[in-house]
Amino acid sequence: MPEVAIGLWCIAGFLGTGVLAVVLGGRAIATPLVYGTTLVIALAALLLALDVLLGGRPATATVLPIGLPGLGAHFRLDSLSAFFMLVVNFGAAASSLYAIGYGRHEHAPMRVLPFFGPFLAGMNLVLLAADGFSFLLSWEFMSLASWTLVVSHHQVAANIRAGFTYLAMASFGTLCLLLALGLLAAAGGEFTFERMRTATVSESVAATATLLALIGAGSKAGLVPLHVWLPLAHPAAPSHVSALLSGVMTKVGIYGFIRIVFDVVGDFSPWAGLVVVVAGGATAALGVLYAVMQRDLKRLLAYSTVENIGIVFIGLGLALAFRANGQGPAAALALTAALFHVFNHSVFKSLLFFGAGAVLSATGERDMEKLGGLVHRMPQTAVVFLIGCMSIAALPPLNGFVSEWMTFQAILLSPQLPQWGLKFAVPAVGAMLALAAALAGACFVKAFGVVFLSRPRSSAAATAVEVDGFSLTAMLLLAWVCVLAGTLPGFVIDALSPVARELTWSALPAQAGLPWLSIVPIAESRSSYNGLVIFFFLVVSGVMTAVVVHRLASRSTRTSPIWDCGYPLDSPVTQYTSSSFAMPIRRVFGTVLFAVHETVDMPRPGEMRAARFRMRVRDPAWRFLYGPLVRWIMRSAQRLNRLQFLTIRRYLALVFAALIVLMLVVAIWR
Amino acid sequence: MSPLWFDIAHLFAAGVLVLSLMLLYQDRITAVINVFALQAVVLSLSVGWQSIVQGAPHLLATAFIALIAKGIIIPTALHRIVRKLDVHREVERVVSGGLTMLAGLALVALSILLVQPVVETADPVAREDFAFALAVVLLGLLLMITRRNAVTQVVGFMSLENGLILAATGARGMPLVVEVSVAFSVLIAFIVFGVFVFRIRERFDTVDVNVLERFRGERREHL
Amino acid sequence: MQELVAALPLSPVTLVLLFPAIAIPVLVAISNYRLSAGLNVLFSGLTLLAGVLLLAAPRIRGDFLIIDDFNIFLIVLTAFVGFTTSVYSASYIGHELETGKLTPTFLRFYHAMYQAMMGAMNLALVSNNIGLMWVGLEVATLATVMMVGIYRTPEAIEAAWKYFILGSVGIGLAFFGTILIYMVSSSVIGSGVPAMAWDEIVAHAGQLDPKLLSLAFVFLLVGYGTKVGLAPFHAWLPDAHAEGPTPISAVLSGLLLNVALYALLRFKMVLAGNPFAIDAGAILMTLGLVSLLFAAFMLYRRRDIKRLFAYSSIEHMGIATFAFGIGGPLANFAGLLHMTMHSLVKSAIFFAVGHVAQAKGTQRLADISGLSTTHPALAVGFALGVIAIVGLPPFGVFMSEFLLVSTAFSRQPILTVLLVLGLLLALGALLLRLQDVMFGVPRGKSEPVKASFVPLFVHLLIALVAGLWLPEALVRWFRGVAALLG
Amino acid sequence: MALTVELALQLLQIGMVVAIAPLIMGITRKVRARLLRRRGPPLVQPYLDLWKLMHKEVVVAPNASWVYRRAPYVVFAATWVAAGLVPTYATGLLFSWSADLIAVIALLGTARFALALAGMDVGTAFGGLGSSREMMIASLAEPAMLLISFAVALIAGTTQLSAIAALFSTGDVGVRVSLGLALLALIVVGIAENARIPIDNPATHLELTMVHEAMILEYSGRHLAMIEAAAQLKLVLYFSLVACLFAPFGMAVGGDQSALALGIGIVTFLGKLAVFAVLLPIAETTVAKMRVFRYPAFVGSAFAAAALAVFLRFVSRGF
Repeated sequence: MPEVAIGLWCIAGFLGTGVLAVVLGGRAIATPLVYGTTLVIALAALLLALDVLLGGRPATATVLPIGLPGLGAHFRLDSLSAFFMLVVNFGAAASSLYAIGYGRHEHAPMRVLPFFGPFLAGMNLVLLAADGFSFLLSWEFMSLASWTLVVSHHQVAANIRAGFTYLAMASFGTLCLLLALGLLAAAGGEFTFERMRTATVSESVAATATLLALIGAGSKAGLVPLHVWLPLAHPAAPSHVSALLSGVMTKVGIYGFIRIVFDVVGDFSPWAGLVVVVAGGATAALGVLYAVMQRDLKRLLAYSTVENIGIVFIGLGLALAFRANGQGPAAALALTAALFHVFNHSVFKSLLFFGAGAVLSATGERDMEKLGGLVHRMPQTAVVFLIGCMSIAALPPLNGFVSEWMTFQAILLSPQLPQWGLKFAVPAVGAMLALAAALAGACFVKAFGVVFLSRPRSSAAATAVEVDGFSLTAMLLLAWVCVLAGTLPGFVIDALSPVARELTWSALPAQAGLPWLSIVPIAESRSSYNGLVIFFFLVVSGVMTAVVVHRLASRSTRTSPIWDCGYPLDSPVTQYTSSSFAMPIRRVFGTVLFAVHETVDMPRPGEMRAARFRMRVRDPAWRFLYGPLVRWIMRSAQRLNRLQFLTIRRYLALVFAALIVLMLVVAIWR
Repeated sequence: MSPLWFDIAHLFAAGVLVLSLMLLYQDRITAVINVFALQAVVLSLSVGWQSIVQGAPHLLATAFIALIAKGIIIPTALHRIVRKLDVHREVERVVSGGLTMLAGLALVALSILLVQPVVETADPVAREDFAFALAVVLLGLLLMITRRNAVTQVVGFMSLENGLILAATGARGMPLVVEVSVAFSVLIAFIVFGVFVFRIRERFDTVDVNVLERFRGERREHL
Repeated sequence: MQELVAALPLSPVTLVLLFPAIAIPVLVAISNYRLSAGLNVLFSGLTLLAGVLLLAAPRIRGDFLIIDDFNIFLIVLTAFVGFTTSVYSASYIGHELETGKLTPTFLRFYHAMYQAMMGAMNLALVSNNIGLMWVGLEVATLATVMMVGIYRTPEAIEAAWKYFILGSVGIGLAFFGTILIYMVSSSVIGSGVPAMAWDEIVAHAGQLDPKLLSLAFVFLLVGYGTKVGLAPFHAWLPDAHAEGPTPISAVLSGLLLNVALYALLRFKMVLAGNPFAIDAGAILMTLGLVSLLFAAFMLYRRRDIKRLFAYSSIEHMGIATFAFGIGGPLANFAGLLHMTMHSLVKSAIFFAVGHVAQAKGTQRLADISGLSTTHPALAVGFALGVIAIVGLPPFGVFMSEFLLVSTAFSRQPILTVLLVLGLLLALGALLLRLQDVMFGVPRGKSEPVKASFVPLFVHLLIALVAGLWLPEALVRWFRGVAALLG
Repeated sequence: MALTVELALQLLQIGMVVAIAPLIMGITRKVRARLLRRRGPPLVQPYLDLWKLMHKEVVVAPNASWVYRRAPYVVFAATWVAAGLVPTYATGLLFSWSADLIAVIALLGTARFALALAGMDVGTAFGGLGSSREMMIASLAEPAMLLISFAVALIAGTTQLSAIAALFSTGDVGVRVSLGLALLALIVVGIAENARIPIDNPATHLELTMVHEAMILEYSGRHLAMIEAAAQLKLVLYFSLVACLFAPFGMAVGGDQSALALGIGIVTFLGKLAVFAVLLPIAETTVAKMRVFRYPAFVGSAFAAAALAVFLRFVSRGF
C-alpha cells in the first residue's frame, strides 16, 4: 500500500472517531475511548510521516473517484506534506494524550468529542490534498470542525462571538484561496496541482495569486491584520483544542501558503518576497506587543501565536526573495529556519496551552490577575510550563532560539540580494524580529511570574491541585522535545533537507556528521551554533558553582518573613499583577498604537472604598479596519432595509423603473 | 391587404393608446372608470377588426369578452365599489398631472423608438399595432404607480392588460389568445373581488383592515 | 426499464401531468385530513415515480411538449422535492390543526392547491410551447398565492395580496414578452402553433429580428424574473415565504423559483443563438449580482426566521443567475448544480425552520435561542442546513460555488470579487443567526417536536453526497445541459 | 595533544574572565570614588565582599520556591558561559564557534529571564517593580544589541565573534560611519544592561529609581554573591565585546598559539579592560540618573543609532 493510502486510512480513522463518539453518546467511557483512539491513529500517522521524511521516500499519489466530477480527488504525500503531517500528528497525539485526563473536566463532552476526530482528519486531509477542490474542501472542513469546537462552551456569549468571527474570517480566507486557485487553474486548464505547477503563468497572474494566497492562508495562520479571530477563538475552545488551534492549525495555514506559493505558483518576482517579509515583521512585532498587554492567560498565548507566525513568515518571505534571485542555499536556509520554527512553535505552544488548561482546570481561572503561587501547588506543571516559556522566549539552549537564530542568519544574508528595496527592508524587518524576541521574553516572564510565582491572588489559586497523570505526561513529553530539539538541532535540520530541496532546489549541508553536533547553516566562518555545548556548559558551570559554594562556603538556610525593603505587607494585592507588570511596556509602545486608555479611581485619604484601575487596550486592526467595516455593513444594511417596508405601489415603481432601464439598454444596444 | 384596412386597424390601435393617455389625465374616479370602459370598447372594435382582417373568427370571442367584461361588467362593479366603500372621488396623484403626461409621452416615444427600426420584413400592421400596444402596457404600469387610489390602480392594471390583448390580437395567428383573454378576465375579476373583500378603500398600499397598517412585511416597531 | 416504460398505457409525460390533475378533484372531495394528507403523499409519490420513469422514456419534441436533458432533471427534482415536502407537510399540518391555525375546510383546499401547483410546475417544465409554459408558471403562481394567504391572519393576507398584485403584473409582462417572441418568430417560421414552439424558435434564432427579440427578452426577464425573485422584482418573495405555511415556503423556494429560472434560461438560449441581440448573459450577470448583494445586506436586519431564509433564496437565485449569465460549460454546470443543491437544501432548511417555529411557538429570531440544548436533533439538522446553504463543505453548494468562483475569476475578475463579497456577507449574516438560534441559554417556551425528520435528513444526505461525489450519469447529464445552455 | 592545549586555552579564557571580574568592578568603584573625592574601597574589596557573602547564612522568605533558589546559579552560569565565549586574548579558541554574537546576546537574555522570574517569586511590590522595569529596558536594549550585531555582521559577513575580530584586526575594513554608530549604540546598551548611571545606580536602594537592585532585594548570602558575581562578569563581557569588535588589536589571531602572541593578547586584553574600567566611571560621574520613563528615549537612541548603522553600512569605506 502506498504511503498516501495509509495516510488516507488514518484520516478515515479520525473521521470514524467522530462516529464513535456519537454512537457512545454521553457515556463516561466515551472520553478515554475517543481520545485513546485518536492517540493511536495520530501515532500511526506520525510514524508514517517520519518514515516518509527520514526514509527519503519518493512522493506517492493517488486519485479517489470522488470530488470534482471528471477530476477525482487527488492526494499526494511528498516530503513537505510529510513534514507538516509530522507537526500535525505530533500535536494531535500530545493533545489526545492530554485530553484523556483533561477531558474529564468537560461538562458537555458531546459538544467536543464528535468533532475532535474530524478536526484532526480535516487538518491531515489538507496536507494530502493535491487538487484545488479537495484542498479547499478539506481546508474549509477543517475550519468548520474547529468552529464547532470553538463554540462548544456556548453558554458564554464571548465564545459565540469568537466563533462567528472565526468562521467568517476563515471563509474569507477560503474565498481568497479559491480565487487564487481559480486563476492558477485557468492557466493550467485543470484543478490538479500537478497541472497548475507545470503551467506557465504571466507575471500579473502569479503576483495576484501569490497575494491572494498570502491573504487566504495568512488569515488562517493569523497574519496581521487578519489575526483578529485568533485571540478570540483560540481561548474559547477547551484547552487541548486551543493547543491544536494555536499550535497546529495555524501551521496548516502556513502549509497552505507554502504549497500554493512555493510549489504551485512556482516562479515569482522578488517583490513577492518583500511583501511577505514585511507582513511577517509587522505581525511578529504587533503580535507580541499585544501579547504583553493581555491579562487572560490563553489570550496572551494566542497573541503570542500571532508573533510566532510572523517569525515564520519572515523566513518564508526571505526564502521567496532568495529563490527568486536564484540563491538556492540562502533560500534553503530561510525556508529551513521557517519550517524549524513551525515545528518548534507547534511543540511549545501546545505545551503552554496544555499548561494553561491545567491551570484552568485546577483553579477555574484564566485571568492572570487572580492567579499566582501555583509553583507550590502544581510543581510539575510549573516546571514544564517554565520550559515552554523559555523556549518560546527564544532562550538558549532551548529550541525556540535555534530557529530564531537561523532566521537571523538568513536575514544577515540580505546583502546578497540585488534589489535595493530588499537590502534595506530586510534588516528593518530584522529589527522588528529583534524587538519581537525581546518582548517575547518580557511577555513570558510575566506569564510565568504572575501565574506560577508570587503569592496566590485568589482563593482558587491558593487551593489548586496538581493535574492528572495523562496531562502531565503529555506536557512532559513536549518539554523533552523542546530540550532535545534545542540541543540537537542538527538532526531536525537534516530531516528538513528533503523539503528544502523540493522547494528551493537546494538544501543546507548535512549537519548530523559535524563535530560536536553543532549546526553550521552556511559555513563555519560565517556562523555556527552548538546548543549541546551551551547546554553542557550551562549545566556544568551552574552545578559546579553550586557544589563549590555549598561545599566550601555556607550551605545553611534560614526561613524568615519577607523583607521587602522593610515594608512587608501581608496582603497579596500589594504584589505586581499582570497589568502592572506590563505597564512600562504599555507606556512605551502602547499609547499611540493601541490607544491604551487607563483610568485610576483613587479614593481620597480616609475613604474606605477600594481604588479602581481600569484599562482599555484596542487592537488597531479593529479600530481602523474591522470596526469601520462592520459599521459600514450595518449602516448599509439598515439603509437598504427600508426596501422591506415599501408599499406595493412603490414596489411596482421599482419593477417599472427596472423595465424602463432595460428597455433603454435595448434602445441603445448597437 | 389594402391600405384602407390597414388604416382602420391603425386607427383603432391609436384610439386605444389615446384613451390610455386620457386615463393618465383624469383626476376623478368616475371619469377614470368611464374612460376605461371606452378604451375597452375601442379595444373590442380593434380586436373585431383584426378578426375580420386575419380571417380568424375565434378572435371575435375575445372582442366579445373585452366588450362585455371590461366594457360593461367591470366598470359597473367598480362604480359600485366606489359608491359602497365611500371612496374619495378625487384621484390621489403621486406625481403632478403635467409631469405624468410628460412621462407618458416619453414612454410612447420610447415604444416607437424601440419598435420602429425593426427590419422591414416584419408585418407592418403588426409592427404599428405593436408599438401602440407597448405604449399602452407601459402607460398602464405608469398609471398604477402614479396613483394611490386602489380603484385607479385596478384600472391601470386592466389598461395594461388591454395593451396585452391589443398586442396578442395584432400578432397574426397567435394561438391561445382567446384562452388567455379569458384567463385575464378571471384574474381581473379576482383583483376586483379582492379590492371589495379586503376593503382596499383608498390605496393599494394598505389593505385597510384597520390594523394592517402596522404590518408591512416585518413589524415596523421592531425595526 | 425501457421495456417497462414502453409497456405503460400512458407515456410518463402524460402521467406527470395527469396525476396532479386527478389529485385535485379527489383531494377537494375528501374532508378527512389524515386521509387527504396521505393521498397527497400518494399522488406526489406517483408523480415522482412517473418522473423517474421519464428518465427511461424516449425524448420527446412535439409542438406542445418537449423532454430534453434540461427539463428532465428539473422534473425529477421537482417531483422529488414535491414528494418529500408532501411527507413533511403531512406531519406539519397536523400540528397546525391542533393549534387551531388551520381548519379542516381549508386543508382540503390546501391539498388540492398543492397538487395544482405541482401539476402546473410540471406543465411549465414539459411544455415546448412558450405560451403553455407561461400558462403553467402563472397557474403555479396563482396556486401559491392562495396558499400563502391560507392562515388568513392580517399579515398573511397582506403577503398574499402583495404577491398577487406583483405576480399579476409579472404575468402580464411575461405574456407581453411571449407575444413579442411569437411575433418575431412567426415572421420567420410562419404563423401558427410551430412559431410558439421553443425548439423551432431556437433553431431559427439567428434569423429573428434582434431588436424585437431583445425587447421580448426584457419583458420576459421582468415577468419571469419576478417569479425567480431577482431584485428589484423580489418584493413578494420574503413576505410570501414568511407568512404562508412552511411546506409552501419550502416548495416556493425549492421549486417555483427554479422553474421560473428555467423558463428564463430557455429564452436566454434563444437570444444566445442570435449574434445581434443584446447580451442576455451580461444582463443576467448584473441582475444576479444585484440580487446577491442586495439580499446579502438584507439578511442582516431580519427578525423573522422564515423571512431570513427567503432572502437567502433571493441570494442563491442571484448566484445561479450570475452563473448562467457568465455562461460557458463550467459556469453553466455550476449554475445547474447550484439550482439543484439550493432546492434540496433550502427546502430542508424550511422543514427544519417549520419545526423550530412550532417548537418555540414563534418565528421571531429574537425569541429563539439555545436550540442545541433543547432540541439537539432538530438543531443538528438546522445547523447542517445552514452550513450547507452558506456554502461550507462538504455539501453540494460548496462544490457549485467553488466551480463558479474559480471559473468566473479569470473571466470577470471585478464582478467575481463582488460575487465573493456577496457570498461572504451572506455567510456572515446567516452565521450570526445560526449561532443565535443554536447557542446560548434557551429562552421562551419550548415544546417537544413530534414530527418526522426523515425528509430533512434525506435532503441533507443527498446534498452531502453530492458535495463529495456526483454520479457519473448526473455529471454527463449536467454537462450536456451546460453545453446546451451555451 | 593539540586538543588538550586548545581545551586548556579555552578554559584559561573561561577562568580568566571570572577571576578578574571583581577586580574590574573594584577599579570602577575606586575610580568613581576618587572622582567624587572619596578615598573609596580597596581594589580587592569586591573579592572580599563575595567571600563574605558566600559564607553567610541565606535568608529566604517562606513562600520562595525553587525558582528563587536556583535562579542565582542560572544567572551566574549563563553570564559566565556567555563571557567565556567572547574572544578576549585570542580568536579561534576551541569552543568559540559554539556561540556567535547572537547566541551570546541570547545567553544574557537567559540570565535576565531567570533573574526577572526570581524577582517576582516572593511576591513583593519591589520585586515585581524591578522585573517589570528590567524587562522593559531589555525590550529596547536587546533589539538594539541585535541591530548592532547586524551592523557588524553585515560588514564582516559573519556573526562569529572570532572571525569578526580576526577580520577587523587586519584593518581591511577601514573606518566606517556604520561602525562608529554601532560602537556608540553598544556603549549605550552596555550602560543600560549593566545597570549603570544614568539608567540605574548600582549603589542606590532608593525605591523609586531602582531596577536591578529591586529585583534582588530579597536575596542574601551566597545567592546574592552569585548575582553580584554575575553582574561583574557581565561588565567584563561588555568590555571584552567592545574590545573584540572595535579594538581587536593585540589579539592572537589566525590560530597563532605561540606563547608570545598569547602573552601579548592577554596583556593587551587586561590593559583594555583597565582603560574601560577607568573610562566608565568618568562618564558616569558627568551625568545624572534619569527618570524611569526617560529610559526609552535613552535606550531607544541606541536602537536608532544601531538601525542607522545597519542602513549606512554601504557608505564610507576607508576614508
